[in-house]
Amino acid sequence: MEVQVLPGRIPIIDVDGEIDHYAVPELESKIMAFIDEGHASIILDFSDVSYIDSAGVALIILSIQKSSPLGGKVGLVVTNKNVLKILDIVGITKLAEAFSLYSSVEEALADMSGEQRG
Amino acid sequence: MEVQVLPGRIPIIDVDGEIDHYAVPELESKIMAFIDEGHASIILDFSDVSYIDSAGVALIILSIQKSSPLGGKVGLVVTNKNVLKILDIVGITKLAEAFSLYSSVEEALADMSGEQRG
Amino acid sequence: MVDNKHRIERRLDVQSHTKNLALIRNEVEDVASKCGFSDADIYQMKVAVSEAAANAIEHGSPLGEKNQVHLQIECSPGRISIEVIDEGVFKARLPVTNGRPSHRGRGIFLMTALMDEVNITEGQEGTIVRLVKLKNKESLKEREHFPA
Amino acid sequence: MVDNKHRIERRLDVQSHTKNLALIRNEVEDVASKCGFSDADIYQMKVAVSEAAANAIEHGSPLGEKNQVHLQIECSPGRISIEVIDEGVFKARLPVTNGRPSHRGRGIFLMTALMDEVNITEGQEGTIVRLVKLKNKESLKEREHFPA
Ligand SMILES: Nc1ncnc2c1ncn2[C@@H]1O[C@H](COP(=O)(O)OP(=O)(O)O)[C@@H](O)[C@H]1O
Ligand SMILES: Nc1ncnc2c1ncn2[C@@H]1O[C@H](COP(=O)(O)OP(=O)(O)O)[C@@H](O)[C@H]1O
Repeated sequence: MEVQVLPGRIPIIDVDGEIDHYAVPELESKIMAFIDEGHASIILDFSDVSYIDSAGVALIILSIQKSSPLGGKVGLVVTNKNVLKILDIVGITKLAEAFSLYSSVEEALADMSGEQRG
Repeated sequence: MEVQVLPGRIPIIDVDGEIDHYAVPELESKIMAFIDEGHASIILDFSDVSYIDSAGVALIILSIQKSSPLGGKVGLVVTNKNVLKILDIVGITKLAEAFSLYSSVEEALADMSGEQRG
Repeated sequence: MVDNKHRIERRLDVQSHTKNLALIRNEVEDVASKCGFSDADIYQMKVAVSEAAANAIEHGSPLGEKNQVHLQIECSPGRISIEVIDEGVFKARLPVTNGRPSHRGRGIFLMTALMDEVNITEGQEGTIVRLVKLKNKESLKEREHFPA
Repeated sequence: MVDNKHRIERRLDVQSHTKNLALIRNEVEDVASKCGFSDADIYQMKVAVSEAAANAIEHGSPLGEKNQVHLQIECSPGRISIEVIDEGVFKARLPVTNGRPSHRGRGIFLMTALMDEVNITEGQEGTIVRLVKLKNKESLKEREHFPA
Protein backbone atom coordinates (compact mmCIF):
# COMPACT_ATOMS: atom_id res chain seq x y z
CA MET A 1 0.00 0.00 0.00
CA GLU A 2 1.33 3.40 -0.97
CA VAL A 3 -0.20 6.75 -0.10
CA GLN A 4 0.24 9.84 -2.26
CA VAL A 5 -0.66 13.11 -0.55
CA LEU A 6 -0.23 16.33 -2.54
CA PRO A 7 -1.40 19.69 -1.13
CA GLY A 8 -4.82 20.68 -2.44
CA ARG A 9 -5.40 17.31 -4.04
CA ILE A 10 -7.42 14.33 -2.85
CA PRO A 11 -5.03 11.71 -1.44
CA ILE A 12 -4.57 8.54 -3.46
CA ILE A 13 -4.17 5.20 -1.70
CA ASP A 14 -2.59 2.74 -4.06
CA VAL A 15 -3.23 -0.91 -3.21
CA ASP A 16 -1.89 -3.82 -5.25
CA GLY A 17 -1.88 -7.61 -5.23
CA GLU A 18 -4.50 -9.73 -3.53
CA ILE A 19 -7.03 -8.18 -1.14
CA ASP A 20 -8.14 -11.22 0.85
CA HIS A 21 -8.94 -12.08 4.47
CA TYR A 22 -5.20 -12.20 5.17
CA ALA A 23 -4.33 -8.79 3.72
CA VAL A 24 -7.37 -6.84 4.92
CA PRO A 25 -6.73 -6.36 8.66
CA GLU A 26 -3.50 -4.41 8.05
CA LEU A 27 -4.92 -2.47 5.10
CA GLU A 28 -8.01 -1.65 7.14
CA SER A 29 -6.18 -0.20 10.11
CA LYS A 30 -3.93 1.87 7.83
CA ILE A 31 -6.81 3.29 5.80
CA MET A 32 -8.95 3.99 8.87
CA ALA A 33 -6.02 5.76 10.56
CA PHE A 34 -5.39 7.80 7.42
CA ILE A 35 -9.01 8.98 7.20
CA ASP A 36 -8.88 9.76 10.94
CA GLU A 37 -5.89 12.06 10.34
CA GLY A 38 -8.31 14.42 8.63
CA HIS A 39 -8.50 13.03 5.10
CA ALA A 40 -12.27 12.78 4.73
CA SER A 41 -12.16 12.08 0.99
CA ILE A 42 -9.85 9.48 -0.50
CA ILE A 43 -9.23 7.70 -3.77
CA LEU A 44 -8.66 3.95 -3.46
CA ASP A 45 -6.62 2.96 -6.48
CA PHE A 46 -7.22 -0.76 -7.09
CA SER A 47 -5.83 -0.67 -10.65
CA ASP A 48 -3.17 -3.21 -9.71
CA VAL A 49 -5.38 -5.41 -7.58
CA SER A 50 -5.63 -8.87 -9.12
CA TYR A 51 -7.91 -10.53 -6.57
CA ILE A 52 -10.64 -9.41 -4.18
CA ASP A 53 -13.09 -11.28 -1.99
CA SER A 54 -15.69 -10.43 0.65
CA ALA A 55 -13.03 -9.10 3.04
CA GLY A 56 -12.10 -6.50 0.42
CA VAL A 57 -15.76 -5.71 -0.11
CA ALA A 58 -16.16 -5.12 3.62
CA LEU A 59 -13.09 -2.86 3.54
CA ILE A 60 -14.65 -0.68 0.84
CA ILE A 61 -17.94 -0.41 2.73
CA LEU A 62 -16.12 0.39 5.96
CA SER A 63 -14.14 3.15 4.23
CA ILE A 64 -17.38 4.70 2.97
CA GLN A 65 -18.96 4.46 6.42
CA LYS A 66 -15.92 6.16 7.95
CA SER A 67 -15.60 8.87 5.30
CA SER A 68 -19.26 9.79 4.85
CA PRO A 69 -20.03 11.23 8.34
CA LEU A 70 -16.94 13.46 7.94
CA GLY A 71 -18.47 14.91 4.79
CA GLY A 72 -16.08 12.96 2.62
CA LYS A 73 -16.39 10.60 -0.29
CA VAL A 74 -14.62 7.48 -1.46
CA GLY A 75 -13.57 7.15 -5.09
CA LEU A 76 -12.68 3.63 -6.17
CA VAL A 77 -10.60 2.91 -9.26
CA VAL A 78 -11.00 -0.59 -10.69
CA THR A 79 -9.80 -1.93 -14.02
CA ASN A 80 -9.57 -5.73 -13.58
CA LYS A 81 -12.64 -7.44 -15.05
CA ASN A 82 -12.73 -10.29 -12.53
CA VAL A 83 -12.53 -7.86 -9.63
CA LEU A 84 -15.30 -5.75 -11.15
CA LYS A 85 -17.51 -8.82 -11.45
CA ILE A 86 -17.20 -9.55 -7.70
CA LEU A 87 -17.99 -5.91 -6.84
CA ASP A 88 -21.00 -6.10 -9.14
CA ILE A 89 -22.34 -9.27 -7.52
CA VAL A 90 -22.27 -7.81 -4.02
CA GLY A 91 -23.81 -4.53 -5.17
CA ILE A 92 -20.77 -2.26 -4.64
CA THR A 93 -20.97 -0.94 -8.19
CA LYS A 94 -24.46 0.36 -7.45
CA LEU A 95 -23.60 2.24 -4.27
CA ALA A 96 -24.24 5.94 -4.75
CA GLU A 97 -24.00 7.54 -1.32
CA ALA A 98 -20.55 9.04 -0.63
CA PHE A 99 -19.11 6.70 -3.25
CA SER A 100 -18.16 6.62 -6.92
CA LEU A 101 -16.53 4.05 -9.15
CA TYR A 102 -13.96 5.08 -11.77
CA SER A 103 -11.88 3.34 -14.40
CA SER A 104 -8.80 5.53 -13.96
CA VAL A 105 -7.16 7.74 -11.33
CA GLU A 106 -7.34 10.72 -13.72
CA GLU A 107 -11.08 10.30 -14.07
CA ALA A 108 -11.45 10.06 -10.29
CA LEU A 109 -9.34 13.16 -9.66
CA ALA A 110 -11.15 15.22 -12.29
CA ASP A 111 -14.57 14.27 -11.00
CA MET A 112 -13.90 14.46 -7.26
CA SER A 113 -11.73 17.59 -7.24
CA GLY A 114 -14.55 19.64 -8.77
CA GLU A 115 -16.83 18.66 -5.94
CA GLN A 116 -14.20 19.29 -3.27
CA ARG A 117 -13.56 22.85 -4.36
CA GLY A 118 -17.29 23.70 -4.39
CA MET B 1 -51.46 -3.93 13.57
CA GLU B 2 -52.79 -1.53 16.16
CA VAL B 3 -51.28 1.79 17.15
CA GLN B 4 -51.74 3.34 20.60
CA VAL B 5 -50.87 7.02 20.83
CA LEU B 6 -51.29 8.74 24.19
CA PRO B 7 -50.14 12.34 24.72
CA GLY B 8 -46.73 12.54 26.37
CA ARG B 9 -46.11 8.82 25.98
CA ILE B 10 -44.08 6.90 23.42
CA PRO B 11 -46.49 5.39 20.86
CA ILE B 12 -46.93 1.63 20.96
CA ILE B 13 -47.30 -0.32 17.73
CA ASP B 14 -48.87 -3.66 18.48
CA VAL B 15 -48.23 -6.35 15.85
CA ASP B 16 -49.56 -9.88 16.09
CA GLY B 17 -49.54 -13.13 14.12
CA GLU B 18 -46.90 -14.04 11.57
CA ILE B 19 -44.39 -11.47 10.33
CA ASP B 20 -43.27 -13.05 7.06
CA HIS B 21 -42.47 -11.90 3.51
CA TYR B 22 -46.22 -11.67 2.85
CA ALA B 23 -47.11 -9.50 5.86
CA VAL B 24 -44.08 -7.18 5.86
CA PRO B 25 -44.71 -4.85 2.90
CA GLU B 26 -47.96 -3.53 4.42
CA LEU B 27 -46.54 -3.39 7.94
CA GLU B 28 -43.48 -1.60 6.64
CA SER B 29 -45.32 1.17 4.84
CA LYS B 30 -47.57 1.74 7.86
CA ILE B 31 -44.68 1.92 10.33
CA MET B 32 -42.56 4.13 8.06
CA ALA B 33 -45.50 6.51 7.51
CA PHE B 34 -46.13 6.61 11.25
CA ILE B 35 -42.52 7.55 12.06
CA ASP B 36 -42.67 10.14 9.26
CA GLU B 37 -45.67 11.77 10.96
CA GLY B 38 -43.25 12.92 13.65
CA HIS B 39 -43.03 9.93 15.96
CA ALA B 40 -39.25 9.52 16.13
CA SER B 41 -39.36 6.99 18.98
CA ILE B 42 -41.66 3.99 18.93
CA ILE B 43 -42.26 0.78 20.80
CA LEU B 44 -42.81 -2.27 18.59
CA ASP B 45 -44.84 -4.70 20.66
CA PHE B 46 -44.22 -8.19 19.24
CA SER B 47 -45.58 -9.97 22.36
CA ASP B 48 -48.26 -11.65 20.23
CA VAL B 49 -46.03 -12.44 17.26
CA SER B 50 -45.78 -16.21 16.80
CA TYR B 51 -43.48 -16.28 13.76
CA ILE B 52 -40.77 -14.07 12.30
CA ASP B 53 -38.31 -14.53 9.45
CA SER B 54 -35.71 -12.42 7.62
CA ALA B 55 -38.39 -10.07 6.28
CA GLY B 56 -39.34 -9.21 9.86
CA VAL B 57 -35.68 -8.78 10.74
CA ALA B 58 -35.28 -6.35 7.84
CA LEU B 59 -38.38 -4.47 9.08
CA ILE B 60 -36.82 -3.98 12.53
CA ILE B 61 -33.53 -2.75 11.05
CA LEU B 62 -35.37 -0.41 8.69
CA SER B 63 -37.35 1.04 11.60
CA ILE B 64 -34.12 1.74 13.49
CA GLN B 65 -32.54 3.32 10.40
CA LYS B 66 -35.61 5.55 9.97
CA SER B 67 -35.93 6.51 13.61
CA SER B 68 -32.27 7.07 14.49
CA PRO B 69 -31.51 10.12 12.26
CA LEU B 70 -34.62 11.79 13.74
CA GLY B 71 -33.09 11.43 17.20
CA GLY B 72 -35.47 8.61 18.03
CA LYS B 73 -35.14 5.10 19.32
CA VAL B 74 -36.88 1.80 18.70
CA GLY B 75 -37.92 -0.36 21.64
CA LEU B 76 -38.80 -3.93 20.74
CA VAL B 77 -40.85 -6.16 23.00
CA VAL B 78 -40.45 -9.90 22.41
CA THR B 79 -41.63 -12.78 24.59
CA ASN B 80 -41.85 -15.79 22.25
CA LYS B 81 -38.76 -18.01 22.63
CA ASN B 82 -38.66 -19.15 19.01
CA VAL B 83 -38.90 -15.56 17.79
CA LEU B 84 -36.12 -14.53 20.18
CA LYS B 85 -33.88 -17.30 18.83
CA ILE B 86 -34.20 -15.99 15.25
CA LEU B 87 -33.43 -12.42 16.39
CA ASP B 88 -30.42 -13.75 18.27
CA ILE B 89 -29.07 -15.63 15.25
CA VAL B 90 -29.14 -12.57 12.99
CA GLY B 91 -27.63 -10.33 15.67
CA ILE B 92 -30.69 -8.15 16.38
CA THR B 93 -30.48 -8.85 20.11
CA LYS B 94 -26.99 -7.34 20.16
CA LEU B 95 -27.87 -4.08 18.40
CA ALA B 96 -27.25 -1.15 20.73
CA GLU B 97 -27.50 1.98 18.62
CA ALA B 98 -30.97 3.61 18.81
CA PHE B 99 -32.38 0.24 19.83
CA SER B 100 -33.32 -1.72 22.94
CA LEU B 101 -34.93 -5.09 23.50
CA TYR B 102 -37.50 -5.58 26.27
CA SER B 103 -39.55 -8.43 27.63
CA SER B 104 -42.64 -6.35 28.40
CA VAL B 105 -44.29 -3.13 27.28
CA GLU B 106 -44.14 -1.81 30.85
CA GLU B 107 -40.41 -2.31 30.96
CA ALA B 108 -40.02 -0.56 27.59
CA LEU B 109 -42.14 2.41 28.67
CA ALA B 110 -40.35 2.81 31.98
CA ASP B 111 -36.93 2.69 30.36
CA MET B 112 -37.61 4.77 27.27
CA SER B 113 -39.79 7.47 28.86
CA GLY B 114 -36.97 8.44 31.23
CA GLU B 115 -34.68 9.05 28.27
CA GLN B 116 -37.31 10.94 26.31
CA ARG B 117 -37.94 13.49 29.06
CA GLY B 118 -34.19 14.21 29.44
CA MET C 1 -33.76 -51.37 7.71
CA VAL C 2 -35.97 -48.34 7.04
CA ASP C 3 -38.99 -48.08 9.28
CA ASN C 4 -41.61 -47.66 6.57
CA LYS C 5 -44.29 -46.58 9.02
CA HIS C 6 -42.32 -43.39 9.60
CA ARG C 7 -41.37 -42.78 6.02
CA ILE C 8 -43.43 -39.93 4.59
CA GLU C 9 -43.25 -38.32 1.18
CA ARG C 10 -45.27 -35.27 0.31
CA ARG C 11 -45.37 -32.93 -2.68
CA LEU C 12 -47.00 -29.52 -2.94
CA ASP C 13 -47.08 -27.17 -5.93
CA VAL C 14 -48.33 -23.66 -5.33
CA GLN C 15 -48.65 -20.46 -7.29
CA SER C 16 -45.63 -18.21 -6.87
CA HIS C 17 -47.06 -15.66 -4.43
CA THR C 18 -46.03 -14.74 -0.89
CA LYS C 19 -49.60 -15.29 0.30
CA ASN C 20 -48.87 -19.02 -0.11
CA LEU C 21 -45.92 -19.00 2.30
CA ALA C 22 -48.21 -19.81 5.23
CA LEU C 23 -49.56 -22.81 3.28
CA ILE C 24 -46.03 -24.05 2.67
CA ARG C 25 -45.13 -23.64 6.35
CA ASN C 26 -48.26 -25.55 7.38
CA GLU C 27 -47.32 -28.43 5.10
CA VAL C 28 -43.85 -28.57 6.63
CA GLU C 29 -45.28 -28.45 10.13
CA ASP C 30 -47.75 -31.24 9.33
CA VAL C 31 -45.15 -33.65 7.94
CA ALA C 32 -42.46 -32.82 10.51
CA SER C 33 -44.78 -33.34 13.45
CA LYS C 34 -46.01 -36.66 12.03
CA CYS C 35 -42.31 -37.54 11.81
CA GLY C 36 -41.85 -36.79 15.46
CA PHE C 37 -39.67 -33.68 15.36
CA SER C 38 -39.69 -31.37 18.38
CA ASP C 39 -41.53 -28.05 18.37
CA ALA C 40 -38.28 -26.08 18.36
CA ASP C 41 -36.98 -28.11 15.38
CA ILE C 42 -40.27 -27.64 13.53
CA TYR C 43 -40.21 -23.89 14.08
CA GLN C 44 -36.66 -23.68 12.74
CA MET C 45 -37.39 -25.67 9.60
CA LYS C 46 -40.51 -23.59 8.96
CA VAL C 47 -38.38 -20.44 8.96
CA ALA C 48 -35.70 -22.01 6.73
CA VAL C 49 -38.25 -23.32 4.21
CA SER C 50 -40.12 -20.04 4.23
CA GLU C 51 -36.89 -18.19 3.41
CA ALA C 52 -36.17 -20.53 0.53
CA ALA C 53 -39.74 -20.21 -0.76
CA ALA C 54 -39.68 -16.40 -0.41
CA ASN C 55 -36.49 -16.38 -2.51
CA ALA C 56 -38.13 -18.66 -5.07
CA ILE C 57 -41.03 -16.21 -5.29
CA GLU C 58 -39.06 -12.96 -5.22
CA HIS C 59 -35.97 -13.95 -7.23
CA GLY C 60 -36.74 -17.25 -8.99
CA SER C 61 -40.04 -16.61 -10.75
CA PRO C 62 -39.39 -14.80 -14.05
CA LEU C 63 -43.08 -14.89 -14.94
CA GLY C 64 -44.24 -13.76 -11.52
CA GLU C 65 -47.48 -15.34 -10.37
CA LYS C 66 -47.58 -17.46 -13.52
CA ASN C 67 -44.70 -19.47 -12.09
CA GLN C 68 -45.04 -22.12 -9.45
CA VAL C 69 -43.04 -23.05 -6.38
CA HIS C 70 -42.57 -26.76 -5.79
CA LEU C 71 -42.18 -28.30 -2.37
CA GLN C 72 -40.95 -31.86 -1.94
CA ILE C 73 -40.73 -33.29 1.55
CA GLU C 74 -39.21 -36.65 2.48
CA CYS C 75 -39.05 -37.89 6.02
CA SER C 76 -37.33 -41.06 7.14
CA PRO C 77 -36.95 -41.92 10.83
CA GLY C 78 -33.97 -39.80 11.75
CA ARG C 79 -34.04 -37.16 9.06
CA ILE C 80 -36.27 -34.77 7.14
CA SER C 81 -35.30 -33.42 3.73
CA ILE C 82 -37.26 -30.53 2.22
CA GLU C 83 -36.69 -29.32 -1.31
CA VAL C 84 -37.89 -25.95 -2.57
CA ILE C 85 -37.72 -25.75 -6.35
CA ASP C 86 -38.43 -22.74 -8.52
CA GLU C 87 -38.60 -22.06 -12.25
CA GLY C 88 -35.96 -19.35 -12.52
CA VAL C 89 -32.23 -18.72 -12.73
CA PHE C 90 -30.14 -17.94 -9.65
CA LYS C 91 -29.69 -14.18 -9.55
CA ALA C 92 -26.19 -13.40 -8.43
CA ARG C 93 -26.81 -9.87 -7.22
CA LEU C 94 -27.17 -8.50 -3.72
CA PRO C 95 -29.75 -5.72 -3.47
CA VAL C 96 -28.78 -2.09 -2.82
CA THR C 97 -31.19 0.28 -1.02
CA ASN C 98 -31.07 4.01 -1.79
CA GLY C 99 -27.44 3.79 -2.86
CA ARG C 100 -26.47 2.14 0.43
CA PRO C 101 -25.65 -1.47 1.33
CA SER C 102 -28.94 -3.21 1.90
CA HIS C 103 -30.23 -4.36 5.27
CA ARG C 104 -31.49 -7.46 3.46
CA GLY C 105 -29.65 -10.58 2.40
CA ARG C 106 -30.01 -12.68 5.54
CA GLY C 107 -32.17 -15.44 4.09
CA ILE C 108 -29.49 -17.86 2.92
CA PHE C 109 -27.50 -17.36 6.12
CA LEU C 110 -30.60 -18.12 8.22
CA MET C 111 -31.12 -21.38 6.31
CA THR C 112 -27.57 -22.52 7.09
CA ALA C 113 -27.92 -21.45 10.71
CA LEU C 114 -31.20 -23.33 11.23
CA MET C 115 -30.62 -26.57 9.30
CA ASP C 116 -27.99 -29.34 9.40
CA GLU C 117 -27.46 -29.32 5.67
CA VAL C 118 -28.22 -26.71 3.04
CA ASN C 119 -27.74 -27.41 -0.64
CA ILE C 120 -28.32 -24.82 -3.35
CA THR C 121 -28.11 -26.12 -6.90
CA GLU C 122 -28.61 -24.07 -10.02
CA GLY C 123 -30.46 -26.65 -12.08
CA GLN C 124 -31.39 -26.50 -15.76
CA GLU C 125 -35.04 -25.81 -15.00
CA GLY C 126 -34.69 -23.73 -11.87
CA THR C 127 -32.95 -23.31 -8.55
CA ILE C 128 -33.20 -26.23 -6.12
CA VAL C 129 -32.73 -25.58 -2.41
CA ARG C 130 -32.50 -28.71 -0.29
CA LEU C 131 -32.79 -28.34 3.46
CA VAL C 132 -32.02 -31.24 5.78
CA LYS C 133 -32.55 -31.58 9.51
CA LEU C 134 -31.51 -34.55 11.63
CA LYS C 135 -33.46 -35.80 14.62
CA ASN C 136 -31.76 -36.67 17.92
CA LYS C 137 -28.44 -35.17 17.01
CA GLU C 138 -27.10 -35.82 20.51
CA SER C 139 -27.67 -39.55 20.30
CA LEU C 140 -25.87 -39.61 16.95
CA LYS C 141 -22.90 -37.96 18.61
CA GLU C 142 -22.93 -40.51 21.41
CA ARG C 143 -22.89 -43.31 18.87
CA GLU C 144 -19.60 -41.92 17.59
CA HIS C 145 -17.96 -42.58 20.91
CA PHE C 146 -19.52 -46.01 21.43
CA PRO C 147 -19.51 -47.70 18.04
CA ALA C 148 -21.74 -50.76 17.74
CA MET D 1 -17.29 -43.84 -19.53
CA VAL D 2 -15.16 -41.51 -17.43
CA ASP D 3 -12.15 -40.05 -19.20
CA ASN D 4 -9.53 -41.08 -16.64
CA LYS D 5 -6.89 -38.88 -18.12
CA HIS D 6 -8.91 -35.89 -16.99
CA ARG D 7 -9.85 -37.25 -13.63
CA ILE D 8 -7.82 -35.54 -10.92
CA GLU D 9 -8.02 -35.93 -7.16
CA ARG D 10 -6.00 -33.77 -4.83
CA ARG D 11 -5.92 -33.32 -1.08
CA LEU D 12 -4.33 -30.49 0.91
CA ASP D 13 -4.25 -30.03 4.68
CA VAL D 14 -3.02 -26.70 5.97
CA GLN D 15 -2.71 -24.98 9.31
CA SER D 16 -5.73 -22.83 10.11
CA HIS D 17 -4.34 -19.39 9.34
CA THR D 18 -5.38 -16.77 6.78
CA LYS D 19 -1.80 -16.61 5.48
CA ASN D 20 -2.51 -20.02 3.90
CA LEU D 21 -5.45 -18.77 1.85
CA ALA D 22 -3.17 -17.95 -1.08
CA LEU D 23 -1.80 -21.51 -0.95
CA ILE D 24 -5.33 -22.90 -1.09
CA ARG D 25 -6.23 -20.66 -4.02
CA ASN D 26 -3.08 -21.75 -5.88
CA GLU D 27 -4.00 -25.41 -5.42
CA VAL D 28 -7.48 -24.75 -6.81
CA GLU D 29 -6.05 -22.84 -9.75
CA ASP D 30 -3.57 -25.61 -10.50
CA VAL D 31 -6.15 -28.41 -10.56
CA ALA D 32 -8.84 -26.39 -12.32
CA SER D 33 -6.54 -25.29 -15.11
CA LYS D 34 -5.29 -28.87 -15.60
CA CYS D 35 -8.97 -29.76 -15.87
CA GLY D 36 -9.44 -27.22 -18.62
CA PHE D 37 -11.63 -24.63 -16.92
CA SER D 38 -11.63 -21.10 -18.32
CA ASP D 39 -9.80 -18.24 -16.58
CA ALA D 40 -13.08 -16.59 -15.57
CA ASP D 41 -14.36 -19.86 -14.07
CA ILE D 42 -11.09 -20.40 -12.23
CA TYR D 43 -11.17 -16.89 -10.78
CA GLN D 44 -14.70 -17.44 -9.53
CA MET D 45 -13.95 -20.76 -7.87
CA LYS D 46 -10.84 -19.28 -6.23
CA VAL D 47 -12.99 -16.61 -4.61
CA ALA D 48 -15.66 -19.11 -3.52
CA VAL D 49 -13.11 -21.52 -2.03
CA SER D 50 -11.24 -18.69 -0.35
CA GLU D 51 -14.50 -17.54 1.28
CA ALA D 52 -15.21 -21.04 2.55
CA ALA D 53 -11.64 -21.42 3.82
CA ALA D 54 -11.72 -17.99 5.49
CA ASN D 55 -14.90 -19.07 7.30
CA ALA D 56 -13.23 -22.33 8.31
CA ILE D 57 -10.35 -20.34 9.77
CA GLU D 58 -12.35 -17.52 11.38
CA HIS D 59 -15.42 -19.42 12.59
CA GLY D 60 -14.63 -23.14 12.37
CA SER D 61 -11.33 -23.49 14.23
CA PRO D 62 -12.01 -23.67 17.98
CA LEU D 63 -8.30 -24.18 18.72
CA GLY D 64 -7.15 -21.43 16.37
CA GLU D 65 -3.91 -22.18 14.58
CA LYS D 66 -3.79 -25.61 16.18
CA ASN D 67 -6.67 -26.61 13.91
CA GLN D 68 -6.32 -27.53 10.28
CA VAL D 69 -8.32 -26.77 7.19
CA HIS D 70 -8.77 -29.63 4.76
CA LEU D 71 -9.17 -29.18 1.04
CA GLN D 72 -10.37 -32.02 -1.17
CA ILE D 73 -10.58 -31.43 -4.91
CA GLU D 74 -12.07 -33.81 -7.43
CA CYS D 75 -12.23 -33.05 -11.09
CA SER D 76 -13.94 -35.19 -13.71
CA PRO D 77 -14.27 -34.01 -17.32
CA GLY D 78 -17.31 -31.75 -17.00
CA ARG D 79 -17.23 -30.89 -13.34
CA ILE D 80 -15.05 -29.83 -10.44
CA SER D 81 -16.00 -30.43 -6.83
CA ILE D 82 -14.06 -28.74 -4.05
CA GLU D 83 -14.64 -29.53 -0.40
CA VAL D 84 -13.46 -27.29 2.41
CA ILE D 85 -13.62 -29.07 5.75
CA ASP D 86 -12.91 -27.61 9.15
CA GLU D 87 -12.75 -28.94 12.70
CA GLY D 88 -15.40 -26.77 14.31
CA VAL D 89 -19.13 -26.36 14.81
CA PHE D 90 -21.23 -24.11 12.56
CA LYS D 91 -21.70 -20.85 14.44
CA ALA D 92 -25.21 -19.62 13.88
CA ARG D 93 -24.63 -15.97 14.68
CA LEU D 94 -24.28 -12.98 12.39
CA PRO D 95 -21.71 -10.45 13.61
CA VAL D 96 -22.71 -7.00 14.92
CA THR D 97 -20.33 -4.05 14.58
CA ASN D 98 -20.46 -1.24 17.15
CA GLY D 99 -24.07 -2.01 17.96
CA ARG D 100 -25.05 -1.72 14.30
CA PRO D 101 -25.86 -4.36 11.67
CA SER D 102 -22.56 -5.52 10.28
CA HIS D 103 -21.27 -4.78 6.79
CA ARG D 104 -19.95 -8.34 6.78
CA GLY D 105 -21.78 -11.58 6.07
CA ARG D 106 -21.42 -11.75 2.30
CA GLY D 107 -19.24 -14.85 2.10
CA ILE D 108 -21.89 -17.54 1.87
CA PHE D 109 -23.89 -15.47 -0.60
CA LEU D 110 -20.79 -15.04 -2.80
CA MET D 111 -20.25 -18.81 -2.83
CA THR D 112 -23.78 -19.41 -4.10
CA ALA D 113 -23.44 -16.62 -6.65
CA LEU D 114 -20.17 -17.95 -8.07
CA MET D 115 -20.73 -21.72 -8.08
CA ASP D 116 -23.33 -24.05 -9.60
CA GLU D 117 -23.86 -25.96 -6.39
CA VAL D 118 -23.11 -25.08 -2.80
CA ASN D 119 -23.59 -27.58 -0.01
CA ILE D 120 -23.03 -26.75 3.64
CA THR D 121 -23.22 -29.70 6.02
CA GLU D 122 -22.71 -29.56 9.74
CA GLY D 123 -20.85 -32.82 10.14
CA GLN D 124 -19.89 -34.61 13.33
CA GLU D 125 -16.25 -33.60 13.06
CA GLY D 126 -16.63 -30.20 11.47
CA THR D 127 -18.40 -28.12 8.87
CA ILE D 128 -18.14 -29.39 5.29
CA VAL D 129 -18.62 -26.92 2.45
CA ARG D 130 -18.85 -28.52 -0.98
CA LEU D 131 -18.56 -26.23 -4.00
CA VAL D 132 -19.30 -27.53 -7.49
CA LYS D 133 -18.77 -25.88 -10.86
CA LEU D 134 -19.78 -27.33 -14.21
CA LYS D 135 -17.81 -26.85 -17.40
CA ASN D 136 -19.45 -25.85 -20.68
CA LYS D 137 -22.79 -25.00 -19.17
CA GLU D 138 -24.04 -23.65 -22.47
CA SER D 139 -23.40 -26.90 -24.31
CA LEU D 140 -25.27 -28.73 -21.55
CA LYS D 141 -28.19 -26.40 -22.12
CA GLU D 142 -28.05 -26.98 -25.87
CA ARG D 143 -28.14 -30.70 -25.31
CA GLU D 144 -31.44 -30.16 -23.56
CA HIS D 145 -32.94 -28.85 -26.75
CA PHE D 146 -31.34 -31.37 -29.10
CA PRO D 147 -31.37 -34.69 -27.30
CA ALA D 148 -29.07 -37.36 -28.75
N1 LIG E 1 -34.28 -18.90 -5.65
C1 LIG E 1 -33.49 -17.90 -6.06
N2 LIG E 1 -33.46 -17.54 -7.37
C2 LIG E 1 -32.67 -16.54 -7.79
N3 LIG E 1 -31.84 -15.81 -6.98
C3 LIG E 1 -31.82 -16.10 -5.66
C4 LIG E 1 -32.63 -17.16 -5.13
N4 LIG E 1 -32.38 -17.23 -3.81
C5 LIG E 1 -31.48 -16.26 -3.53
N5 LIG E 1 -31.14 -15.56 -4.64
C6 LIG E 1 -30.16 -14.44 -4.71
O1 LIG E 1 -29.42 -14.44 -3.51
C7 LIG E 1 -29.56 -13.16 -2.84
C8 LIG E 1 -29.49 -13.34 -1.34
O2 LIG E 1 -30.61 -14.07 -0.87
P1 LIG E 1 -31.03 -13.97 0.65
O3 LIG E 1 -29.84 -14.25 1.50
O4 LIG E 1 -32.19 -14.86 0.89
O5 LIG E 1 -31.43 -12.43 0.88
P2 LIG E 1 -32.56 -11.51 0.19
O6 LIG E 1 -33.54 -12.42 -0.49
O7 LIG E 1 -33.14 -10.77 1.36
O8 LIG E 1 -31.81 -10.61 -0.76
C9 LIG E 1 -30.86 -12.59 -3.38
O9 LIG E 1 -30.91 -11.19 -3.28
C10 LIG E 1 -30.83 -13.08 -4.84
O10 LIG E 1 -29.98 -12.25 -5.63
N1 LIG F 1 -17.12 -22.86 8.64
C1 LIG F 1 -17.91 -22.22 9.52
N2 LIG F 1 -17.94 -22.59 10.82
C2 LIG F 1 -18.73 -21.94 11.70
N3 LIG F 1 -19.56 -20.92 11.38
C3 LIG F 1 -19.58 -20.49 10.11
C4 LIG F 1 -18.78 -21.12 9.11
N4 LIG F 1 -19.04 -20.49 7.94
C5 LIG F 1 -19.94 -19.52 8.20
N5 LIG F 1 -20.28 -19.50 9.50
C6 LIG F 1 -21.25 -18.59 10.15
O1 LIG F 1 -22.00 -17.94 9.12
C7 LIG F 1 -21.86 -16.52 9.22
C8 LIG F 1 -21.94 -15.89 7.84
O2 LIG F 1 -20.82 -16.26 7.05
P1 LIG F 1 -20.41 -15.38 5.80
O3 LIG F 1 -21.60 -15.20 4.93
O4 LIG F 1 -19.24 -16.02 5.14
O5 LIG F 1 -20.03 -13.96 6.40
P2 LIG F 1 -18.90 -13.50 7.47
O6 LIG F 1 -17.91 -14.63 7.59
O7 LIG F 1 -18.31 -12.26 6.86
O8 LIG F 1 -19.64 -13.23 8.75
C9 LIG F 1 -20.57 -16.31 9.96
O9 LIG F 1 -20.52 -15.05 10.61
C10 LIG F 1 -20.59 -17.48 10.95
O10 LIG F 1 -21.43 -17.18 12.05
